[in-house]
Amino acid sequence: MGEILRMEGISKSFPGVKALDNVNIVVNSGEVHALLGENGAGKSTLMKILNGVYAPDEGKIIVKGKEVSIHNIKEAQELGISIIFQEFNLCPDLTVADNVYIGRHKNKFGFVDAKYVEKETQKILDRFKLNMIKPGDVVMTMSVAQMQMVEICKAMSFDSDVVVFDEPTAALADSEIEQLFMVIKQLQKEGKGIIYISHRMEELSKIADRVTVLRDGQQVGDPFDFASVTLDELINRMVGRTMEDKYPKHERKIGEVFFEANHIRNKKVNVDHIDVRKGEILGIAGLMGAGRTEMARAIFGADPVSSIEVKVNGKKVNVGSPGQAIKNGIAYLTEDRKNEGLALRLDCEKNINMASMKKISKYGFVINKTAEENAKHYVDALSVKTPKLGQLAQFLSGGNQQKLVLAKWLSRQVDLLIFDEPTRGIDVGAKFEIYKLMNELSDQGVGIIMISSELPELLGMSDRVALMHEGSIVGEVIAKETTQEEIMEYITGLKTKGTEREGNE
Amino acid sequence: GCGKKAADETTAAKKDETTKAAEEKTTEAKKDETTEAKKEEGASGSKTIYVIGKESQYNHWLCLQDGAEACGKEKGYDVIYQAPPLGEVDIEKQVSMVEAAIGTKPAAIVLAPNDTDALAGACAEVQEAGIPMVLVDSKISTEDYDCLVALDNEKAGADVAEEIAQRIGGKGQVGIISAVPGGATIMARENGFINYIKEKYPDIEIVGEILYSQNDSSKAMSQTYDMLAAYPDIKAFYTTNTPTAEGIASALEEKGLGGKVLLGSFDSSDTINGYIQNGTIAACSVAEAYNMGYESVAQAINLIEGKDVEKFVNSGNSIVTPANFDDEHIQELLYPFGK
Amino acid sequence: MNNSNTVKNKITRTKFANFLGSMAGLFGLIIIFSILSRAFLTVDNVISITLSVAIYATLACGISFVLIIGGAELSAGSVVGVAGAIFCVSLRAGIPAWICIIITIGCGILCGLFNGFLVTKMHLIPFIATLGTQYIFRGATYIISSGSSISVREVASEGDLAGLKFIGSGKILGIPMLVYIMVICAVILTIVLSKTTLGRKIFATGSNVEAARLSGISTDKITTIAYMFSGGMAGLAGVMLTTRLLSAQPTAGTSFELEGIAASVIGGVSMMGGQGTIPGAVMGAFIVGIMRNGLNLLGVNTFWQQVITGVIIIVAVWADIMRRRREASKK
Amino acid sequence: MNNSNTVKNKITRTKFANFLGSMAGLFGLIIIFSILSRAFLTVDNVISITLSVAIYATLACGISFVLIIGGAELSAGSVVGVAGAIFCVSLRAGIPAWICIIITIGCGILCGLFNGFLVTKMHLIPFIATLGTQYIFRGATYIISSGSSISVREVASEGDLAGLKFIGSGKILGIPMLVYIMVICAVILTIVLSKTTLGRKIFATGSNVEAARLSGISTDKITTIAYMFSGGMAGLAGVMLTTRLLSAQPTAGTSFELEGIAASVIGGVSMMGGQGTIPGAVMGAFIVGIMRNGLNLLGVNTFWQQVITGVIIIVAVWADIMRRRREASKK
Ligand SMILES: Nc1ncnc2c1ncn2[C@@H]1O[C@H](COP(=O)(O)OP(=O)(O)OP(=O)(O)O)[C@@H](O)[C@H]1O
Ligand SMILES: Nc1ncnc2c1ncn2[C@@H]1O[C@H](COP(=O)(O)OP(=O)(O)OP(=O)(O)O)[C@@H](O)[C@H]1O
Ligand SMILES: [Mg+2]
Ligand SMILES: [Mg+2]
Repeated sequence: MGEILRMEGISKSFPGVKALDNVNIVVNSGEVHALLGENGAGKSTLMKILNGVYAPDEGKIIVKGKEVSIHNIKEAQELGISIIFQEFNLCPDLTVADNVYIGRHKNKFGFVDAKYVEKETQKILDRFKLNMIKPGDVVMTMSVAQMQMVEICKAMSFDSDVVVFDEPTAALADSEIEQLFMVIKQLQKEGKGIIYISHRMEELSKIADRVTVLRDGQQVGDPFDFASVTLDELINRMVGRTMEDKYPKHERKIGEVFFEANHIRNKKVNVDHIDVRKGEILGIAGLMGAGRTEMARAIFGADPVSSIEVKVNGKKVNVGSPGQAIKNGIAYLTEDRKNEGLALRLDCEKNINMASMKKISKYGFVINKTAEENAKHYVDALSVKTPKLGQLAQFLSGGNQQKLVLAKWLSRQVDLLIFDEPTRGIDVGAKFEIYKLMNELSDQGVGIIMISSELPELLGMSDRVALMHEGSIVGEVIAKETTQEEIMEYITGLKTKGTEREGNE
Repeated sequence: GCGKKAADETTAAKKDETTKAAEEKTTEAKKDETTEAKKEEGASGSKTIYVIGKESQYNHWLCLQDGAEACGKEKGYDVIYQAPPLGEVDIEKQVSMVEAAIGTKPAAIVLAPNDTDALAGACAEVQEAGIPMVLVDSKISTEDYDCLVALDNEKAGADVAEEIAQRIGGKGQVGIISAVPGGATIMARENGFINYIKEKYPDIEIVGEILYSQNDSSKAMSQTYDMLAAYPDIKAFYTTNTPTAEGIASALEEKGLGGKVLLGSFDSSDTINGYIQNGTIAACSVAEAYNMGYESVAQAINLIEGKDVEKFVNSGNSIVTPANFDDEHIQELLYPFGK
Repeated sequence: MNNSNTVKNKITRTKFANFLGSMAGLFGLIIIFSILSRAFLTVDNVISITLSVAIYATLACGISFVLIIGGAELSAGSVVGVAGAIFCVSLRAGIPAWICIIITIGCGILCGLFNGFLVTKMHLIPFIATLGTQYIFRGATYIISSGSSISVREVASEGDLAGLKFIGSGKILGIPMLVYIMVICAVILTIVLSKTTLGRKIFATGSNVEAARLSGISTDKITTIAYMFSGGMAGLAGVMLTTRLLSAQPTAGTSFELEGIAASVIGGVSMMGGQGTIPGAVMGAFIVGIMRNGLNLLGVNTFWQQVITGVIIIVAVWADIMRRRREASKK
Repeated sequence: MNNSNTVKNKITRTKFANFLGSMAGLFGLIIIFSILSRAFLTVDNVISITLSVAIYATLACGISFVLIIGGAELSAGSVVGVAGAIFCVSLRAGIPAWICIIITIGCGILCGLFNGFLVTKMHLIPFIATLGTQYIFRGATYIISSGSSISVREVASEGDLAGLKFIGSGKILGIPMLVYIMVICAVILTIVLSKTTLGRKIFATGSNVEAARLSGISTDKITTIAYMFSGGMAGLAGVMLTTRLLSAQPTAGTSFELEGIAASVIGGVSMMGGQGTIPGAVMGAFIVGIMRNGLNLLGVNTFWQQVITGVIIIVAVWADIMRRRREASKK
C-alpha cells in the first residue's frame, strides 16, 4: 500500500469565499479515502483542483512521487486521475462505448474501430460484472445509476490509479448502491486509490478505510482510520458544534389539518394519503429516487398524474396546473433552482414578483413603485445580498439565489409551502436563516412540507416526518421521538408501519 | 377578352387560314379519329400540350394562358398551363417542370423559358424525346427548338424610350429601377432602353447605378424616394416589370409627382392600368399576350400535324399612353377580363 | 426611502445604457451619411426614411414578442402576404374598409394562434413550425388571390378608396399616416411589454419557461399570445403595405420575416429569449433603413448593399454580445 | 461473442426503426401517387424525380452536418449562388473545368469556415451568423457576376463544355450523372458520420458540447469543420446546378437552405443537435421531391402545392417527435 497521490498546502479563494485553506490529503493505493465535511466545506473544490477544473492559489500536487501541474481534465486523466462528478458529463445521444471512448477512439486512418471499442468496453463492463449494460446501449435511454456506471467505466478505460467519487450515491437506489460498492471494492482489490465524498454517514462504514475531514475550507486534524472513531465523534469533527446550535429552538403552535392529498398516483408515486396541519412542518424523508420530488410536483400540478385528490380546508380543489395550485394556496420550491426556480437573466425584482402579479398590478398594469417596494421588502427581510434590485439573478451566489426563490413565495403568501431540498448547496449561515424563516412562517400558520436528504435537518426542523420508500409512504414518525436509525430502517425498506393506519383513516 | 379581337385584326390574314383549316380538321377528326386518338393516347400521341409559363399572377401570363387554352379548345387539344410558384426567379423548378412534362409524353411542349441558358438543356431533351418544342415570350441560347413566338423586348424598350424622351423634351435626367438582375427579358428591356437613349438622345442622362427591387414593390418605393432625394431634378423613371412599376408609381403619386416625373414601364395589371389612366405612367409596353399564347399553341399544333412552321413568329406589342388609353384595342388589351 | 431612490436610479441607468448601445450605431450612421451626402438630412429624405421603415418596424415589433418568448418566427412575411390578399378580397366583397381592416388583423392573429398551437400543443420546435406555416400561408395567399395581384382601386368603393389612400400616403402635419400607425403600435407594445403583467409573464417565460410555469404562469397561453401579437402585427403590416401600394400582390412580404428578425436582433432583442425592447426593435429597423437610404443616395450599387446589410447584422449582434460580456465581468 | 452479437443487433434494430419512420412516409407517398397517376411509376418519371432531387439532397447532406452539431445554416442557398458565379468566372478566366470545380468547392468550404469563425470565435448564435452571411454571400454573388447571368456556353472552352454538359445532363446506364454525384457524396458523408472519429466527435459535440469539450474534443474545431462540410456541399451543389442549367444565375439557390433544412428535418435530423443520418436527409429530400412531382402529375395547382409542402414539413416532424416520445416512454 504505497502512496500514490499527495496534495499539499492547497488554498483556493473565490470572490468573497475562502473555499480552501492549506489543505493536505494523502491517498494510498488500495484504500478508500473518505472526504467528509458539511455543505460548502470545500470538498468538491478540492477535487476540482485535483482534476484541473480550477487552479489552486497555493499548494502542490504530487502524483506517484512527481510534482505535477494539471490544467484540464484530460491532463488529469493522462496522469491517471479520474473524477466522477455528480452532474454527469455524458453525451445522451451516443452509445455507452462511444461515451467511454469519447474523444479518443482507437482509429485506423481516422476510421473508428467500432469492434475494438465495443470489445474493450465490454471487457470493462465484465470486469465489474455490469451485465445489465451493453456497450451499444444509447445513454439517453438509461437510468441515472446506469449512467453513473458508464462514468465509472469511462474512468476505468483510462486505467486510472486514483478515482474520485463526488457524492456518487446521491442519485442511487439501494440495490444500485450495493452494486457501486462492489465496483469500488473491485477497484480497491486492483490497487487503485479511491477518494470518496458522501454525506451519508451510514454507508461509509461499509467501505471507508481512512477519513479526512474539512470544515469551512480548513482541514480538521490529520487523516484517521475510519474504524477508530464512532459516528458521533465523526459528526462532531465535521460540524464542530453540537446539534442544538444548528437548528433554532422553537415552540410551534400547531393547528388542525387544513391540507390533504389522497391517491396520488403516477409512474413514480403511489401515495394514499398525506396531510398537513396549520403551522406544522412535515418532513419527508427518503433516499434519493424515493419519489419525494415527484410527489411534491404532483401535488403542485407540475406533472401529469393518473389520479390525485387534493383538499384544502376540507374543500376539494383542482390542481391541474401550477397556476391552479398556487391559486389554492400551494407553493413549491424546486430542488433545482437554477433550471426551474429562477429566471436567471431577469433581475431580482422581476424574480421576486413573478408569482405575485396581482399584488403589484392594477387592471393588468404593473405599478412600478409597488413592485419595487414589494421586492425591496423581501430583499431586506431575507437579507439577500445584492448591490441593487436590478441585479440579474445569474450574478447572485447560490445561497442568495435560493433566498430569491424563497422571497418569491413569501411575497405570494400561500398556505402551504413545499420546500424541496431547501438548503442544498447553501452555507451554514444561510441555512440557519432559512430555518428561522421556516419557523416564522409556521408561526403565521403556514403549513410546510420539507423534503430533505439530510436526516439531521429533518429531525431538527420538522414536527412529523413522513417516510417514503419506492414511491410510497411507508410510515410516519414524530420527530422528537425518533432516531436517524429508525428513519433509515423505514426509508431503506427494512421496516413498514403506519400504511395500514393511513389506509384506515 | 385579352385583346382577342385586336389580336385577330393584327394577324388577321394568318389566323383566318389557320383557324379555318384547324376547325375543319377537328370536326372531321372528331368523327373519324376518336377511336384512333384514344389508342394513341395510350401510346405516345396524346392530345395534351403543356404550356409552361414564367409565372401565373400577372395579366400578361393570364392572357397568355387564356390565348393558349382558347386555341387548344378550338382545335381539340388539352392545354395544361403551369408555372413555377416563385415566378421568374424560380429557374430550377421550371427545369423540373419541363422534365416532368417530358415524362408524360405530351403532344407538344410550349415553354416561356425563365433563363436563356438554363432551359436550353431541357429543350434539347424535349427534342430528343421527339416532342415538338415551341418557345414563347423569351428565347434560349441554343437552337434546340422548333419555333419561337415572342415579342422583341429590345425593340419594345426602345419604343418606351422614344415615348419618354419625346415627353421630357429630349433632355434631362432619367433613373432606372429594374426588377431582378440576370433574366434575359429584363436585360433586353434594360439594354433596349439604354442603347436607344444613348444613341438618339445624348442630352438625356441616365443617372446612378441601376437599382434592383427584387420584385418587391415596397423596396421599389423606397428606392424611388432615394433616387428623388439624390437627383432632385430627375425627369423620368424607367422600369422593366410590373411589381417594380407599381412601387415606383405609388411612390410618385405619394409624392404628388404623378405626371410630373414620368414613368416608362412594361406589362399591365389592374393597378398599372390605373396609373396609366391618371398619367403617372407615361408609357407602358404591353405585349399582345393573348395572341402570343394563342399563336404559340397554334404553332405547336402545326408542328404536331406536320405542317411547315417558321422559326420566329412576332407576337407584337402596343405602347399604351394616357393619350391612347381609351382606344378600343388598348382597352381590350388592358382589361382582358373586363373591368 | 433614500435607499429605494438610488435603487431606482440604478435600474434606469442600466436600461439607458442598453438603449445607448443601439443609439450609438444609429447616430454613427446618421453622422456619416450627413457628411457624405447633402441630400441626406433634408426633411423630405427623413420623412421618406421613416416611411420606408414604418412597415418593417411594425413587423419587427411583433416579431420581437416571439423572439423575447424564446420562439422563432419565419412565417411573418407570409402573413403579410395573406393579410394583403384577405384585405382586398374582403373589400371586393363590399365590406366597409374599416371592418376589412379588423378582419385582416384578426386573420393575422389567427395565423399567430395556429403557430402558437403548433409550438405549444404539437411541441414542434418554433423554427420548423413557422417554416411550415411560411409555406402554408404563402400558398393560402396565392389561393385567396387566385395568384394575381389585386388592385385596391378596383375593389374598394369610392369613399373607402379615399380613406385607404389617406392611410397609405396621407400626411398629418407633414408626417405620413403610416408613421403614426407604426409609432402608435410601438408605443402600445412597449407599454404591454414593460408595464403590464402580460409583459412580465412574457419575459419570465422567455427567460426560463420551467421557472415561469412553476410560478403559476400558464406558459403555453403566454407563448401563444406572443405568436398572436406577432401575427396581428404582421396582419397590420399587410394592411399598411396594401394601402401604400394600393394593390395586394401574392408575393408581397416575401422574406420580410428575415428583415424583421434582423431589425429586432440589431436592436438588441435576444434570439435566446428573455431580452429585448420594442424601441430597440424599431431602432434596429431604422438602422437598416437608414443604411439602405444612405447607400442609395451615395449611389452604392444594390449588390454591395446586400453585403453591407449582412455585415451590419453581424457587427451589431457581435457588439451587443461584447457589451453584455463586459457588463457581466464588471459586476 | 454471442453477447456482442446481440448488442449489434440492437443497435442495428434501433437505427433501422428510425430509418423505417421516414421510409414509411416515402412509400406511402409512392403508393398513393402510383395509384392516382399512371405516369408516376414510369422509368422516365422516376429518373426525372431523382434528377430534380439530386441537388437538394446534396445540399441537405451538408446542412445535416451543421444541424447535427447543433447549429443553424441559413447561408447555404447563398453559397450555392456564389459557387455558381465563381465557377463561371473561373471558367471565363480560362482555367480548366476540373480545376474550376475544385476552386468552387474550395470557396464553398471557405464560406463554411467563415460561418464557423463567426459562431465559434465571435460567439454569434448560428441563426444570426448565417443570416448575416446569407446577405453577404448573396451580395458577393451579384458582385462577382456583375448582376447578370453568365452562360457556361460562352465562358467554357469547347472541350470543357462537352464535359460539363455531360455532368449536368449526361447519363450512364440511363441514370443521370448528377444522381451518381449525389449518391457518392451521400455515401462518403455517411461513412464520415458513422465510421470515423470525426463523425463521433460531431455527434458528441452536438449531443453535449460541454461534455465533449471536457473529454478533450476541440469542439470549436469540430463545429467549424461541420460548417465547412456544409459549405463544401453547397459549393458542389452550386457546380451541379450550374452544369445542369449551363448558366449561373445571380439569384440561383435562393431559399434552397430552407428546402435543405426541411429535407433534413423531415428525414429525422434533429434541429437540437446530436441526432440524424445522411440517408435520412436524402430520404427527406426525396419525400419533398416525390410530393412535388406527384402533385404536378395530378395537375394540382402550384398554390396548393405550397400549402401541402408546409403541411408535410409539419406532419413529418410531428410524427418524428411522437415516435421519439413513444420510444422514450417505452424504456
Ligand atoms: N465557482 C465558484 N465561484 C464562487 N464560489 C464558489 C465556486 N465554487 C464553489 N464556491 C464556494 O466555495 C465553497 C466550497 O464549495 P464546494 O463546492 O467545494 O463545497 P462542498 O464541500 O463540495 O459542498 P457540498 O457538500 O454541498 O457539495 C462554497 O462556499 C461555495 O459557495
Ligand atoms: N426528469 C427525469 N427523467 C428521468 N428520470 C427522472 C427524472 N427526474 C427524476 N428521475 C428519476 O426518478 C426517480 C425518482 O426521483 P425523485 O426526484 O422523485 O426522487 P426524490 O426522492 O425526490 O429524490 P431527490 O432527493 O433527488 O429529490 C429517481 O430515480 C430519479 O433519478
Ligand atoms: Mg460538492
Ligand atoms: Mg428530489
